[in-house]
Amino acid sequence: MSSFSLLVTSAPFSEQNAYSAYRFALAAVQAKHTVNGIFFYQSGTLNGSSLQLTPSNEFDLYAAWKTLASDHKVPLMVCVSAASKRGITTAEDAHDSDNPHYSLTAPFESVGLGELAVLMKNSDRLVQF
Amino acid sequence: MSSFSLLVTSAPFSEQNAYSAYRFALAAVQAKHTVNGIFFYQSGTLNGSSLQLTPSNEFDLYAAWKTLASDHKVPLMVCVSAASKRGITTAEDAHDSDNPHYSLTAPFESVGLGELAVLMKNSDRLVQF
Amino acid sequence: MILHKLTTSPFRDLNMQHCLQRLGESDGVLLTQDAVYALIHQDIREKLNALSGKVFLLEEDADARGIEANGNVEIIDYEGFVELTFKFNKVVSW
Amino acid sequence: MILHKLTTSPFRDLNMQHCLQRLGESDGVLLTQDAVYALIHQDIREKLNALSGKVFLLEEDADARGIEANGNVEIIDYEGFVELTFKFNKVVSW
Amino acid sequence: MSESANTLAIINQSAPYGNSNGQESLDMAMAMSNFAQDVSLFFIEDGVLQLLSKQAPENIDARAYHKTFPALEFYDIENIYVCRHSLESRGIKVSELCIDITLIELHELPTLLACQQHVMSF
Amino acid sequence: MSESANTLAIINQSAPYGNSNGQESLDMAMAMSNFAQDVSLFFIEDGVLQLLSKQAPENIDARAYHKTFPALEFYDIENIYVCRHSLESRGIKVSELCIDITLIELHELPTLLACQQHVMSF
Repeated sequence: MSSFSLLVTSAPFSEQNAYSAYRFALAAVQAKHTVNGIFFYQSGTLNGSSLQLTPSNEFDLYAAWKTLASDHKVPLMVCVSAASKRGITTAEDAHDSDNPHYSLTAPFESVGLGELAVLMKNSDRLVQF
Repeated sequence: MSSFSLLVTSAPFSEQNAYSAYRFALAAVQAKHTVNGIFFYQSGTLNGSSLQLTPSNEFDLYAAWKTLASDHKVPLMVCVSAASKRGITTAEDAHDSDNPHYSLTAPFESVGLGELAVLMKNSDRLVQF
Repeated sequence: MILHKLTTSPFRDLNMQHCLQRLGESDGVLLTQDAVYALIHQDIREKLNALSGKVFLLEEDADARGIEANGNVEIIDYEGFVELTFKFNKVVSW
Repeated sequence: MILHKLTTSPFRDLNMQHCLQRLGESDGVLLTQDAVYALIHQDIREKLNALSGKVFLLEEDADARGIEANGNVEIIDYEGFVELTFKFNKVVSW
Repeated sequence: MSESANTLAIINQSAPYGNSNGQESLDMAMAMSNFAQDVSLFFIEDGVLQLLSKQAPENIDARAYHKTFPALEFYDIENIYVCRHSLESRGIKVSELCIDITLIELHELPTLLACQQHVMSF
Repeated sequence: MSESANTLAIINQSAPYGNSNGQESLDMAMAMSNFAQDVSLFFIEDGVLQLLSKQAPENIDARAYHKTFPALEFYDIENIYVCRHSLESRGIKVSELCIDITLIELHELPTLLACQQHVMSF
């Protein structure tokens, strides 16, 4: 079987791209391929916000990402620099900026772009959404 | 003098629209016009995130919105339904959803679309960004 | 008497063409953000030149991108943009 | 051997035209999201029909929008989309 | 024509699903009508695709918001204009749309907008 | 041509400032090069506008990131390809660009991408 990395650069809900990436990742793991990781960059980092309150009549993409991560051990990596300028911040960011609040929690991880380089090195295909 | 309402539907940083709206609003108040309010809808609600950490070498639009509000008494209104699904949540949302964290704080206010109807009724011009 | 505000590049999308197809006789066109690249788009520039006196260019956005006014385009700054909204009856954003 | 993934409507932007101008001989085109509307765009549809056997349509996105396959377009679902990335050497997203 | 007070035109030019414009425009229209705005809807360019009867967005877990269009009359939103040119260039017949609409020509858009107080675009 | 390991092509097709693609693409290119990826940059369509020498983004409080392009050689990013057709259709001369580049024809893009392991697009 083969291995993928996905690069998600679009915001959830406002555009379909992030949802399409989720469907692709799900189809890949169901076909017994390995998804080495999903890397969120640019507006894609907004997928990592734990504060999203999805209306009950809409698809909850945040919950779907979390289920994908736990069921199939797919790492969800959020680019720290792209995220923090968009208000996607970790407990550590909150501490450093004296803000009691933050929005990024597990299973989403805050990482540097170097992690993407590692993902790509070990993947047969990179697909961007 | 005349009065404006602005409708901002675009995310900060990722697109220029929100910045353009800020510049327009500033020019309007400097010319002694009244800006009845700036209404944030769709991805524009992301402008209201108090968690944004702008790098020191980039323009801090969030700080600029706050200064505009305090210097010129311009209301900054964020559509509650468009905001909460995007992770722009208030203390009340946090309480209701048992999440200790939230992202929307004063001077940004969480309001319903009815407030936009009131703004428009009292404004000579509506300009969308 | 509508002011049509454009923000995207005519090399990338068809917004400007869709707008120009529906322009009223007394309407105006304001080029902002990436729409200032209309002035280096041969076909669009010709269409805009035919609208003498009704095309406005936002100076800050044009200067940022290194685009110079040509033809009969009127240059305005943000202050002029604010005033322009009163020369027309309403603003439509494309 | 590049798979070109398209996501936007050819009625709205020029992505698809820019992609088709640069297509390699053994490349393929995958229509996803609003790019499925290419099949009701007369000019683009003709160009795609000339690429017999190299054009793929994502079923879920087409069904959602009520667009039916025509010409020589091959219909695939998400599972087929995953496999398709291995029939080509890499994927370029427009 | 002169403007009437509390009138709002909403121009829809986006295809459904690829982005959230269509759905959030409809939310806006219904809310504004509830708050005493006299709302007219314009569907031009890819916006006409929102009105197709034969859509099945459950395939991509999207809301079937097009099913709400027939209810707009109960929100007192009765002026629904569709660009004939946009339908024709997409090979769409009026009978394929999910509601009764008024066809307009390209040049009628600015004329009809003239009598509106404010305009939004999605 | 066959792919070389750890090669990455980044295609830039967006104009600067209207969105953040250009700036975040450059951040990506420099980071990937730091992490031992062999990065090639392609500028096509509106992407070529990022390379104009005469830009003054301080007018809109945007970062003058085009001033970083001449430093790319110190990041070992030396393959910078620009689409001749895209320059010509915008009336731009090579002498107006802020760095030395290699001109390519439309059909050369797929050929040059063939030897790259992965491709990103901004």
